[in-house]
Amino acid sequence: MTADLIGLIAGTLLTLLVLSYILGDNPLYRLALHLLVGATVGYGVAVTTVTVLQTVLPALQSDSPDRVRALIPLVLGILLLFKGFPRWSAWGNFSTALLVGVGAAVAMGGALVGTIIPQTAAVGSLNVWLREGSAGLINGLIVMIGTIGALLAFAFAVPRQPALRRLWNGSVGVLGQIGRLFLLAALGAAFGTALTASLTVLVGRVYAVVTGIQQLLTLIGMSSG
Amino acid sequence: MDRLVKRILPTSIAVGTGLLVLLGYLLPVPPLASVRDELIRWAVIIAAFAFILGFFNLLRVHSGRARKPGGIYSVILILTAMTSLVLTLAALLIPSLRFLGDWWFRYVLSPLQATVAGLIAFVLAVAAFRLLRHRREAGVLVFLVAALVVLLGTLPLPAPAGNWLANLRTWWMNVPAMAGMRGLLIGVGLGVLLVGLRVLTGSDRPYSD
Amino acid sequence: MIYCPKCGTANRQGSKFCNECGAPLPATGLRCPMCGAMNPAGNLYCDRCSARLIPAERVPPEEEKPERPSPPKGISLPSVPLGEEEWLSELRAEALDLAPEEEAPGWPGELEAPGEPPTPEAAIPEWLAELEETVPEAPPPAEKPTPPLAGIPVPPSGEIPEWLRDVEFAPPIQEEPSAQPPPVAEVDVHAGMPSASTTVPPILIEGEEEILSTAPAEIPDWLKEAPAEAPPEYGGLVPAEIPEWLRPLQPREGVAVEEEPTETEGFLSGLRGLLPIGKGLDMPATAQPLLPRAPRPAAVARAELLQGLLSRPLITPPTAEIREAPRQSGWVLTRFLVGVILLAAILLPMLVRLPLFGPPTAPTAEALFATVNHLPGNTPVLIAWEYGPAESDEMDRVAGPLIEHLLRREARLIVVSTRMEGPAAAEALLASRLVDPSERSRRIANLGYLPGQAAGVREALGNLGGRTEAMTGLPASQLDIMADVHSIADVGMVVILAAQPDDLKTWLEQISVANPNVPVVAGVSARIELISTPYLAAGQLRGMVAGLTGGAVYERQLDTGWGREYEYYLTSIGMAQLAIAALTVIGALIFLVGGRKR
Amino acid sequence: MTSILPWLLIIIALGVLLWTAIRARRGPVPSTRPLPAFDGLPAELGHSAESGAPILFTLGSGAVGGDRTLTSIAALETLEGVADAAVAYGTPPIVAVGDPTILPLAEDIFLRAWNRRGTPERYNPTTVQFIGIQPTVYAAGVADLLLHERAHAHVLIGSMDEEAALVTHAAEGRGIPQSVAADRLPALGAVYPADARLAIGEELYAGPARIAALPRYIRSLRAQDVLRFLVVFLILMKVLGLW
Repeated sequence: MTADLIGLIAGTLLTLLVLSYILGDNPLYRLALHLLVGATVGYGVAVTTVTVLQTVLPALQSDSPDRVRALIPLVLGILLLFKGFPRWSAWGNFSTALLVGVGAAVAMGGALVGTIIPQTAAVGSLNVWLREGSAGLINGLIVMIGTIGALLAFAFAVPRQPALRRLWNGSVGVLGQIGRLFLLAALGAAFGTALTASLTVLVGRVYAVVTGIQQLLTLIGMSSG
Repeated sequence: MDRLVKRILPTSIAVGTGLLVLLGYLLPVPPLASVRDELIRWAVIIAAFAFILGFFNLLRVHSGRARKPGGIYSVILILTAMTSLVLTLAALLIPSLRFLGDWWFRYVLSPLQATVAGLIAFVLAVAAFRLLRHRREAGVLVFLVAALVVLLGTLPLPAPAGNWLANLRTWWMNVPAMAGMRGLLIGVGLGVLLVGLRVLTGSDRPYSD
Repeated sequence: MIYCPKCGTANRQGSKFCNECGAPLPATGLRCPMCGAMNPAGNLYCDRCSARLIPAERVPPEEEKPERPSPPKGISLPSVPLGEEEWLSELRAEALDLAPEEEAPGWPGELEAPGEPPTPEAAIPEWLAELEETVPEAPPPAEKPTPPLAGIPVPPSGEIPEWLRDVEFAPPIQEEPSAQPPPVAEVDVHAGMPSASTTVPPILIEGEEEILSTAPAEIPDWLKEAPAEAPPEYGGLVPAEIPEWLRPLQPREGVAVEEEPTETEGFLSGLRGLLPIGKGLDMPATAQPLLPRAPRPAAVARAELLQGLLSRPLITPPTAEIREAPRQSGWVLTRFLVGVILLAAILLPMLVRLPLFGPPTAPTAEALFATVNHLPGNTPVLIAWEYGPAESDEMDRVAGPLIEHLLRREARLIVVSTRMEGPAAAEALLASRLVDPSERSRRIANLGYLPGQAAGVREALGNLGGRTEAMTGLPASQLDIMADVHSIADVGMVVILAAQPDDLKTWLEQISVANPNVPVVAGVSARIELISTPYLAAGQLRGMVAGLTGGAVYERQLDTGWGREYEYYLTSIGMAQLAIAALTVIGALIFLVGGRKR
Repeated sequence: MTSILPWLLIIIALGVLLWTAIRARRGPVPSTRPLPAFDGLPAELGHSAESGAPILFTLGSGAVGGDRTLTSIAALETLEGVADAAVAYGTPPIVAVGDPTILPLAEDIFLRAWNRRGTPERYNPTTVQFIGIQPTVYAAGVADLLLHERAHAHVLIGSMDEEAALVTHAAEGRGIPQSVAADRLPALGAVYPADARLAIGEELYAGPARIAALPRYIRSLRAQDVLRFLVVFLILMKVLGLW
């Protein structure tokens, strides 16, 4: 009970401190912020450490193949710690190299298999549009033009020969301009959704403060009366 | 030797592992797929060690800042980090002490994190107010309309205006915004693809000189 | 490496046009140290005065390394040969007419006078001037050679006084007299880390005897070779003119003479005291015999002072304060007002009841409710708990009713998360929604945190039984609610609670591979509704609760005690949204009418 | 068809890279369009050297080793593009990273830069700062840096979401000029209204080409453009039912 009471007070107080940023940056907010940074980092280090231990240690105790499989990353991980010392930093290159290599492949795989191809297919899937009849067809066409335009809006190359450049500006350029509008439509929507989502959180916090104070008051009332 | 350690070996590691993992994605047949997952698991374990690096970097930076004016915050940060580390470790390793970690998470970590996340709403509101101050292209109007439609479309306003707005919002989400989003996603995909190729062909070596 | 005169891009040797901006590139080559004529790269003798361009023992760089990336990546710093020759030639020029006034007292003056690499103060204006007329394409510093102190690696060529070279270009220096000085570019690119980390560069000037010993070898050099440039002034440079502070450093007769390199090739062959290109590098070897008798204390004092000046950081940050841009007009005010209005809009509904909004509508949520309603009892349901405290204020109200509904349907909840804080966040909500805590072990298994994104998910889906319960620490296989659940194949339904697009995508992809026919539903943040709807349309998702609105609708259908809270929330959010919409429009009008400030 | 498409894209990309590499020898290459977000950077660097206040780089929280690796790599390469000059001018930037795996890579950039300068001992281990793990916390931490450290300019390049608004807000309040390059929709939506030179989506991946301007970067932009048109072609084929 008391632990929860203290917690309630602490939580409400901290929330208030952070909320004070809305009225302007101030020492109380900074205090809360530094508390937060410290807390999250400590928490994160603890959780990752324990998770790794839980995954690696059993494997280390087990027999040969698993042990090797656990040992290599362990060694590379320890090598990575050399990055902390400029003199020996180079020994960590193996570990960073593996991270970069694997990460690059993961990202590429995701981009190819998960984004480029499915999205491309989705844009041009005529049959899906037709499910919703003529309206669907129109929407589908709009999406297609918008997507192509947005893609071309990013084109980096610019031909240098005047004639070519004129042609380019006439075709790719114009489509790009249209595409840019669609990009902004998406950005605006993203802005709106982000605002809605974070508003929900903000309201939640204000609500938490109000209820917290209410609870405290009732508790005080009980203790006094 | 020097070159070997600093350049050749790392490059071959990066390229080799990268190609293996990529193969695992492009033809996910049993041996390749499992190799891919194994390598990814390694990457996860190595990344965990990076947390230790990060932790010490944080301590170094803030112990340095602690001596400067306003250093009190850095001191607080270091102390909190230590506390959090100890409490969480205790909670995770010793079941009987779990309540400590839970308390810390529930009454300190959660409210703070959530409230900072809530601040985003505020800064976005300020940005919305000043939208036309900085952006003077015609497109900004599209952005403005989009933001308003999405914002008001979620409101359970009384019919008919409510329904009309809600439908408009749905359409906006599924057609114009969708088009822009897809263009963006595909484009980013292409960018990723090419940086990836540079890395996997060893022409970019962020991990060595 | 050729640097584009227009945009400064580093182009590979021999290209005719710039890779970046297509501008034609100058046929760069070596500038003749004697007559200053530009010679095509690879020339051995100057076309105009046929003076030797490249010392006999030095291979022209482009032959050593045909494929060289630009030494200093990025804002490409001046091309090496040009930079070197230019400031050196001007160094010689200055040296001539400035030598006399070295008599003048006052250290700084003396230091800068003999055209030694300008001190930062002298350096900055040069590129600053460039920066002013920066065109987007042109990274300014690319165009002018910046004096070495401003940080351009200058090749270790003999012309620079030895003591200066120690200060400047420590790593490139090679101890072997025979060894050829590597072109700096190469040092930068390859030796970059290795060389420096292995050969610890001499601390700026260790021990003054280095100066004392080396200076005599060098200073006279440029004084003596002056005639080669302009005979008339020779008179002005007789040793008598050597500034008083240099005199103690003057070599004794004989030593210096045998010191002087004698040119063996070219039409200058036989002449002495020519600029010993690259020769100067063998300083350490020749240094020993040169040690003069115990230096006079005065000399030592001066040398130390000289060191002091030289060993100062290359660029002393100017005292200029950062440009603390005047807070844009009314920034603080705007910020404050928006904040107050926002808070007011949020608080109002909590204080007074505003019957402002009709009941929320969310068809997808209703559909999902129906789906869950038909769930047979005791079904194992895998829950991907992809949100932490940062999102829990929204997501708890999205997930809450869904979880409670599942619990009412007597489902067994198996919780996993690829988020570090996921499991803890899950516990918090489950505790609030689970009526009877003693039920927990029979209803819920929290299998904790899955590191490794997609790979972690894949692994977990394949082997749920192999994990451990996060709260009790028991292996999942020993939990009775996991008795018949070993992998995704044994799961009756999957619920994805996602606040980030990637999480939803990852889970859907992995599940569609692992077990395509298990029904998947989702509770998502309003933020990713846009990204989630396509999955719903494609049928990958059987149902979805999106945002607080969806949660409220679900809650109303389920009719738990939480309705009131949702009402508060919705009204507050509604008010806040209206307020922000109004602010946006007002702001737009203000700035449209008022025009851009500043 | 769908299964060979990835290979097709990769092979074509490689082909273009090779072709442009050969072609780069002779004849001009079409220029790439300017990107204000990056093109202003060298000048800012000079001004920062002048004022003695560093530029603050926000590299986002995309873990290296995860599926956001390459965004962070592109950001790092852009940073490397300015590292040499920044080090030469004696005002190395402050680099704020949001994921520990980016930390060693970012530190290496400056180690190397100082080594190239020949003064490795001047490398300062607090140039790169690990701010926090959780994205929102990271953003708030960077915002605090911007508000209370001497920063001449702010460059946000990397993988973030709407929390980026916290950072740009702080920079705006401080009146610090800033460039923002983001590739994720939420971040873009959140920072678009801010007072910043913006690089949208894949423009982020053009950063190295605009800053470091190494031929290989420019070549890969070429390839990117070729693939772009290939994708457009694929879309049209799909519409016509040919795929």
